[in-house]
Amino acid sequence: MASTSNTQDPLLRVEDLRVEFHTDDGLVTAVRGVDWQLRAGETLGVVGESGSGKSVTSLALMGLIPQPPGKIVSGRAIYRGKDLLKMSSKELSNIRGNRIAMIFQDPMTALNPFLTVEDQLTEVTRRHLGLSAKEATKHAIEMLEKVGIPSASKRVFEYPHQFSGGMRQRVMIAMALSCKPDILIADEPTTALDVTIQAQILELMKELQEQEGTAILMITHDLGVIANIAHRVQVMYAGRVVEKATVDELFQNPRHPYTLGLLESAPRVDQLEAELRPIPGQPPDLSKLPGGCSFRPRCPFSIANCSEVDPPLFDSPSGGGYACLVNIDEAPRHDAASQISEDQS
Amino acid sequence: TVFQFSDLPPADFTFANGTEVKSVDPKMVTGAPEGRVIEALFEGLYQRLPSEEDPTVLVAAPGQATSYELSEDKLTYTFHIREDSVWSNGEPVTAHDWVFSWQRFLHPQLPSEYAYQLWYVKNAEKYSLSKVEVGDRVEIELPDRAGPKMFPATDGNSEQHFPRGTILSGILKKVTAVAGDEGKIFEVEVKPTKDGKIAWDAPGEIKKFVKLSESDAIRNQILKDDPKVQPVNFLTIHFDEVGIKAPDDHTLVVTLTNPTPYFLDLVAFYPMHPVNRTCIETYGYPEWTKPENIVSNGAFTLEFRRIRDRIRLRKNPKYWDAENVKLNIIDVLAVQSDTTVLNMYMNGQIDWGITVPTPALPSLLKRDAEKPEGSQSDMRIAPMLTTYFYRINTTRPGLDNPKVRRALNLAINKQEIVDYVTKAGQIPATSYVPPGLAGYGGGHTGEYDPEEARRLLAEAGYPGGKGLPKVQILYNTHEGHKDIASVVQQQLKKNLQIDVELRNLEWSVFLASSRNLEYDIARAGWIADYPDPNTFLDMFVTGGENNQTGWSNAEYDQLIRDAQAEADPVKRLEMLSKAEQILMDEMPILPIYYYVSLNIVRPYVKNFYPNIQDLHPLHILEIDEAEKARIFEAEGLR
Amino acid sequence: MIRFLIRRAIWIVITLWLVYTLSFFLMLSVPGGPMSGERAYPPEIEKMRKDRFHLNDPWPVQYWYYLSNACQGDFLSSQVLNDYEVSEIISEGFPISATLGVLAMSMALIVGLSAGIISALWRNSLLDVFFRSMATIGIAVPNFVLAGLAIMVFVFQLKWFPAAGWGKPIDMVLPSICLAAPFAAYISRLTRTGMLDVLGQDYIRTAYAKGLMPSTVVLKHAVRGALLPVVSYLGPAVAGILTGSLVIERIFFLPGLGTHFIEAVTQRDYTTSLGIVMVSTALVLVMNTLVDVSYQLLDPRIKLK
Amino acid sequence: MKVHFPFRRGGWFTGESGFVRAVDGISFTLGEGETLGLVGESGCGKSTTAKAILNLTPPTAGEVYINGRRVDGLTGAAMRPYRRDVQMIFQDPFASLNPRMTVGSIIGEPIKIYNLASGVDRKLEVMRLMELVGLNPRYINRYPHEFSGGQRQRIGIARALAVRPRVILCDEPVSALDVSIQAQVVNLLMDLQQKLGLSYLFIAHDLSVVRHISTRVGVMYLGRIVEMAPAEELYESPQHPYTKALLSAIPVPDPALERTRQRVVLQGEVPSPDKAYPGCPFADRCPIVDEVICRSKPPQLEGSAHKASCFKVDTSSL
Amino acid sequence: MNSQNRNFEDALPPLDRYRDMLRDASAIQGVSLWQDAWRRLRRNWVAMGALVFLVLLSLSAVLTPIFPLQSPVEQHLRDRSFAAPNSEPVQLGLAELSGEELDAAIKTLWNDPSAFDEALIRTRLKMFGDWAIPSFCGSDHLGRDMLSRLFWGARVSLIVGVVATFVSLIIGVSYGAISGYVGGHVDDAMMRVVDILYSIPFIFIVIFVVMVISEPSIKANLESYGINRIVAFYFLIGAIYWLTMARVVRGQVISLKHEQFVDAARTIGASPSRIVFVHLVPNVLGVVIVYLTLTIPSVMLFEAFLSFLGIGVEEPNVSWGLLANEGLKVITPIRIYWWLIVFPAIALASTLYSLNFLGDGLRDALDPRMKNR
Ligand SMILES: Nc1ncnc2c1ncn2[C@@H]1O[C@H](COP(=O)(O)OP(=O)(O)OP(=O)(O)O)[C@@H](O)[C@H]1O
Ligand SMILES: Nc1ncnc2c1ncn2[C@@H]1O[C@H](COP(=O)(O)OP(=O)(O)OP(=O)(O)O)[C@@H](O)[C@H]1O
Ligand SMILES: [Mg+2]
Ligand SMILES: [Mg+2]
Repeated sequence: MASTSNTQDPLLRVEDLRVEFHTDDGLVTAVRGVDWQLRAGETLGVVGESGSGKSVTSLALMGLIPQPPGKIVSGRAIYRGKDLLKMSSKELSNIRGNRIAMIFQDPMTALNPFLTVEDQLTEVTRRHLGLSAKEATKHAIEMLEKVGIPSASKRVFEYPHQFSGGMRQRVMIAMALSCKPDILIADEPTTALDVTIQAQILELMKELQEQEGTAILMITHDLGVIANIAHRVQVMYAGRVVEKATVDELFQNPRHPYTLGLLESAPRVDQLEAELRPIPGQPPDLSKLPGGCSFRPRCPFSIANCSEVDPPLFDSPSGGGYACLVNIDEAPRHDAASQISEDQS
Repeated sequence: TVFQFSDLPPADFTFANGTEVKSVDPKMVTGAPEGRVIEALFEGLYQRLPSEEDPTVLVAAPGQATSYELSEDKLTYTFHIREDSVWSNGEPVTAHDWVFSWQRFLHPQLPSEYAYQLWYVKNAEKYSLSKVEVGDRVEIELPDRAGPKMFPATDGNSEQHFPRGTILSGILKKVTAVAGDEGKIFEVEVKPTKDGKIAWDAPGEIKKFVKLSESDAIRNQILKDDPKVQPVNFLTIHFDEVGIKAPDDHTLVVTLTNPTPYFLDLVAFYPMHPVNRTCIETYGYPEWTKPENIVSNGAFTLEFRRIRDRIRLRKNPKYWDAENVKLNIIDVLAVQSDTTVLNMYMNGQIDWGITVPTPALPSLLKRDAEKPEGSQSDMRIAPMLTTYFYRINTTRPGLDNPKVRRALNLAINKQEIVDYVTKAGQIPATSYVPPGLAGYGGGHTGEYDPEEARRLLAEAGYPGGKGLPKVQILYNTHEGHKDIASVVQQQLKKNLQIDVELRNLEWSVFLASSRNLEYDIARAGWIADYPDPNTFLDMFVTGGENNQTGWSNAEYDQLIRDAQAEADPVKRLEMLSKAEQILMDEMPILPIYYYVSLNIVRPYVKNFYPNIQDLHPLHILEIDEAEKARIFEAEGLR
Repeated sequence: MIRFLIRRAIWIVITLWLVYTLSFFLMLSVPGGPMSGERAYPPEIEKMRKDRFHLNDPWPVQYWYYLSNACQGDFLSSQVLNDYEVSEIISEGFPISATLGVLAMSMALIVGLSAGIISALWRNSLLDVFFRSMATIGIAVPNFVLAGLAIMVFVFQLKWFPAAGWGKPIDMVLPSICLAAPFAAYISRLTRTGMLDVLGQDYIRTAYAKGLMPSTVVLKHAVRGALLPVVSYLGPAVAGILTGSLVIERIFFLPGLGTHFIEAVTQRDYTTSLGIVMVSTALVLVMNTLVDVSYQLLDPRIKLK
Repeated sequence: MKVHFPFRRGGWFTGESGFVRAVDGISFTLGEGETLGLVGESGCGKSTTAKAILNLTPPTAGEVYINGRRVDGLTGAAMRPYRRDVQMIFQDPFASLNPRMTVGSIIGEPIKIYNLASGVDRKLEVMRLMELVGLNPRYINRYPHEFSGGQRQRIGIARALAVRPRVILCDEPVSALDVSIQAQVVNLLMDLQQKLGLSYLFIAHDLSVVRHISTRVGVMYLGRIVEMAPAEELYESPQHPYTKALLSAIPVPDPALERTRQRVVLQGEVPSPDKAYPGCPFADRCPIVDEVICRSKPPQLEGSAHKASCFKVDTSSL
Repeated sequence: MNSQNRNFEDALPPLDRYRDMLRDASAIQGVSLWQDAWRRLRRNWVAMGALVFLVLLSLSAVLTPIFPLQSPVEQHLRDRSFAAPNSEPVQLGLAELSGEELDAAIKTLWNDPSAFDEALIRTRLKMFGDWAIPSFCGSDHLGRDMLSRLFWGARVSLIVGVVATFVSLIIGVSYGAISGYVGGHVDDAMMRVVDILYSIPFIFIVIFVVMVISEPSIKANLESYGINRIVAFYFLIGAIYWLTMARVVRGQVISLKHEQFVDAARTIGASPSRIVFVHLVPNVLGVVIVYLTLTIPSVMLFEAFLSFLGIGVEEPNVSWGLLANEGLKVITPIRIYWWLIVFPAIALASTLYSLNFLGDGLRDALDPRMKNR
């Protein structure tokens, strides 16, 4: 992928985003002070474990956090000079689906089963582009053809359940791209799909990005997908960004023990590793975070200081950042595996 | 059309009639609600109207007959039919209408439930019940009826009472019992007809008949054994033999078996009202009763009927006394619930309700009492010729002892029941026949006397109630019956230490149980059919259908029989009094109280008088519009 | 679809026959008959009167006689209201009950749906709490008590409506409200849970993410899904309305099928009660079929078989 | 082996009926201490194969032998001793444990059923198993919902081990787990295999994991095994076009490699098994399809050598 | 077949190692889903209030005879007919009775109490003597104490609700479980039957059936089997309320049947009965309980409805439905004896209200979806 990332002004700048949920089990801080930028035409990948706050971050930008129980405690998300988080719902709805579009993980449930595909596609363009019914339908068919749905002019009048999973995800993409948005947020768009279909969808997204120049925020927990599509990557853990880097940098020279753990624990299809090195322990419970670095209990590099300081994001020489007190290339690695059985509670 | 609202104009007078009338055909019905409607539609020979002197007393007034003569032997009535009376279809009303109507009324194939009211007429009972003897003149109907709705003749009974099939007349020669006495073959010498008259003296042809009402198996057997036997719809005594004759258009001669002092009341009774022959023969039953078909001779015509909602009556302009009929449109509502009746009454939707909910009674009475002096009250309460009583199953051990029965009677505080349960001024009953029948002394039970009751019970061998089997009081499902029964239960328990159980049954089950003597004590009520003690007393003769107590007393039976044959009214009533005293001594029944009529009537309704038979002719009623406006104004009604 | 309807028709016929047979024999096993009156008659008369309705025949004969007539749509004449055929009673009563039922049903739907939707949208708001308490009261109070209280308040205190009777449209207001109340309550509960369920669905989030106005999202995307439980409740609701109208018609003196049925049963009017049972069963069956069909119309995923 | 699920559509009299060919004639053997990986897209019949082996879903046709004894079609008591030898662990760590039983009784249930130990001994045995799979034995009285996904999967493994099986059928044991946890479970499974000499039938759709754990790998497509080979061979030189496409579709966590990788992107969707394909079921999506040759069904694979079920690939040269 | 895998013995440490640990283990008790649900329910104060109310109500229904209430059947025609709520002191008038007379009086005043009730009544007489709670709720047309009738009515109403629901539970659960578990054609046929029954307007049939069982000969027949009318009544109502239960249970069983833990149980060789009773039933129970709390109200309403039609509970038994119906009859525009309708209505409504709230609370507490939200 040609490196289109340059130093132009960011399209979207997120600063100190912090989101809380008031649940039965107590206060859950799902996102704890996240900063990042998204530039036009680039793909920013977000990886992290389940529950690390990836989806919540993106939903917060779209103003889709269910309130209650959720609450955006602080933060700014500057898009074209305006803070998305402070916009009135009217302003926001003019941007949603128009300038910033989103696709979701599960194409099976993200489409309304009661409405035809045509209905769901045209309502976006009619709302944002003010197309007439006829134009909108024509546009919808064009979009479907673009995402590669055969005999689109016929299938557009069918219901979602008549489409297979991969096709539904294409419909979602078509819907998201209908108004030629600046930003496309893709929240694990391929997790629910088979690998062969995943490959199709990823190809499609890359193709469309090249054509339209859309910036993509790609959320996934599959490092392979990141390697395939992203230009820059940030790794999230327990509601924080623990490392950000360009994609090459991240895979070649991970600076955060969690990133390293992720890379070491995933087997690769292209080579046979002697042994997998799992990250010991369990992902943290966000309502009962330990003091200090939240990765410390699972970290093979932890030092005494780790339980006191929650490390800030240090700049890395390559322009990225990482939130760790130790230099993992040099630090000694202790065997955390024996802790497993003791730590579970 | 789903939304179907009627746009009927408002009626002049609306009343709640209790239940839906089962039919407007006088032949088909027995109930009081039906009576109110039929009385308005049809008019009999005589009618019962409030008397001039005392409007609470009903007297027989000329109706369709202007006058009558009674023969010396008190057996033959000759009625003179009004000449100016016409049916609503314009046909004149003649004596033949009665002959037709009463023949239809008695017709053996489907006699009216009330047919027995006409059995005082010579041979009427025989005709009705198809009782024939060898030598009788008989009529036979062949199964060749025609009509708009031809039912197969084997149907036994067609809904098509008239027109009839071919009628043969003849003299019964022989009756052969076959199939072990189950089936009968009738041999009849059928007489020829000459000039529309039957030649009784001419020689006839012997024919054999079997009735279609025999069971199929027997009849088929008979028909197979002897192909000459003819199946017929019915075979009964010839109607010429029945004491109902119309010598000319305006004379009706009725011959009775026994002197019957209340016969005039009977002919004023609604089942005896005439029906129009043309109408019935054109449409048949039930079509003729439809508002668009019906022909009537009363003060009102039937304009509209909606089932279990309303019957709309309209003044009959052809009625002979039409100028004295004040109301133009009357709505008869089939409201069942007391509470609804009162709600509608208070809301100005009805002008007359035939009953009120008991809980509201005291307040209603109080309301009337608080009205200014001299103003008409809403509640019109009057004693009625109706008794509330308990039947006792005299075949049950314990209860078969008259002393026990008397003890039960004395232990019931009837005053308490009328004061606290029925509350409308009902009179505690000390006899079976209610007071109010002129010249009748009647029998008498003792007054409430728990002491005496205990003594009697001990005498009967159950001191302190010990040894007496548990007694069950059976009543049909009704709030009032339940309350009375539970009061009685408590009183018997308190006074005699008798254990009493209550059991309610739904109406028709209740009837079946009483009839089959499947009870210990059962609630009952009897409404006089005519103002004479006989209507109460003749039911307790041995084996009477309405006896239902298993009680039998030869002396009583004899007295009733003698009284029926007695021509002297005074002597007759004495005999009946004596009979009642026997009844009251033996106590197969426990009289509880005499009913009162509980009409609630708006004060602006004129000419509404309470009376012991609770009869309120509609054609004399009148609305005082000014008064009505005033009252509605005062109560804020529309 | 056609095949579904044909299959359904066959089932309806079978069900009707079963119901007919069951009711017929239940009725036969109840002693007392339409002919019993307070006074007893001579046996000859009794027999003649019973013969008219074949009541003296052995039961297979009776059953066959009645069933074969019923199959031709003839329920014969009423055994108590002698002047009428059962079909006349039904055709007079049905429009009245239908009017009442349709009014009550539409009222229940309108009130129930709007209350439910409002409750769900403003969850835990004062309005929601209010609607929910009303709904619980609606479900918890027997409708005859409700009717009695309503008469006191609306008829005698406020003098808005007539106490009872049938004729003008205004007569139907109070009865249909009383009849509708429990159903409105139930529907509002169903709608509320349905709505909350749907609002939590992914596709609603999608709709918001598309930038649609909240009103569009609710009306176009959410309501339809929330309607499904309500639609499937309509079948039982029709049966319930039939049941409820027994009470309401009685209290408000409406000459509908409910009144006729209660009267017919208590008076042992076999023919009429059978006729009405058949009509109501058929009605419920047809309604259930309609519900299934409309379910399919609402939810394209459902294929009827 | 074949497993067909009959289904019916339409009316009583006129309905069409047919079969879901979930598993359509596959054969394989599994040796002592061996791990056979089974991969394929969703719905291709992997789980059904496992269930059929255990007779949870009776196979329509075919035979299952264990230690040379034919066991398919056995039910109830006859099946019991055999069940002890073959156990299964399931995909969903949330759904495969009865939420109303304690961990102790879940793991102890098979012990109870086979009367292997009772009373305190059973508890001790359970604790021993818990320790074996890396769970804290003190949590014997806890309920499944009090454990995380990886731990629950361990509970499932302990339950399977309780009867001392020789074979464990693993139906996607890690696909519901987070990447970081996956490795824990995979390591545990491999560990146990070494210690206890178990054989695995390892089902997954993640080819990377399969490669890591398996000695031999079979690739399934639409109820058939289209290629079967020792793991190394299969990944290094895939023969069947489907295998090739599958392998190339898997993104590798290496951006440099990703940029240069030659990818075979399959067209079309994963087909459904309720249609009967007269010819090669893969023909629709096959990049090297030949209209003529592929019109009939390619042969089923048997034996243990590297073979691909495709007309266009010459397997004899392998 | 050689099934013992010898490798295990080599790999596993000796059992005795764990004996100490076992003691620790018993200190760590997990929280079962039931406890979890109970904890959640306890936090829902509305549902808890409803539960407390219902428990108290049931207790008081069982113990009614021991409360110093007036007789529910004794009439005071003269002095207390339609008496408004008041606090005039009341004596039972049993003070000077003893022996047989007392027995007889108890029989009359409490209308042949069962042995259990009689024991309670005697205890009550010992405890409170002749004193009885005044007519705080007024009295009816026959002067019977409303408060006492409400208490005694609670018994019948609750029993009707509970017994009938129980009957429906038994029929519904077994029917639904069999249908769901066996599946296939059996399931098809069984659900067809349910569909048919669903389409029958039951009220019509019920009215017939009530009449049949009220018929003396049939009633006597039933009584010879120890079934009196009211029991038959419970069964009847239960027998028509099982349909939904059967559907609910069937749906649950079918979905559970395909759950992996059932497959897992089959894999380890659990017998079908073990699968049903150990694995399926406890998991179905939650839904069933929720549904029960919703069935009881509808059954009670149905009883009230039948009482309205005059074919429900019969005197001298009282039920709330019967009382409400009696109350309805005395609201006339001319005079409203409000206490006769208001108190039964409140009793009925608050009970049904509580049951509804409890049902809602239970659903929230038991529904795992709610948990994850
Ligand atoms: N509606 C909500 N109510 C309560 N907590 C929530 C809600 N939505 C998210 N959370 C919490 O916020 C945290 C972050 O969730 P998020 O969905 O962002 O995770 P994720 O990184 O997207 O994980 P996944 O990979 O599983 O999608 C989780 O711990 C979750 O429990
Ligand atoms: N009980 C059943 N009845 C009918 N069809 C079934 C049944 N079980 C499975 N199938 C069908 O058989 C096919 C194979 O299913 P199976 O579960 O074996 O697939 P799989 O390879 O395990 O897929 P996944 O990766 O999604 O688990 C699927 O199309 C499925 O729909
Ligand atoms: Mg997410
Ligand atoms: Mg599977």
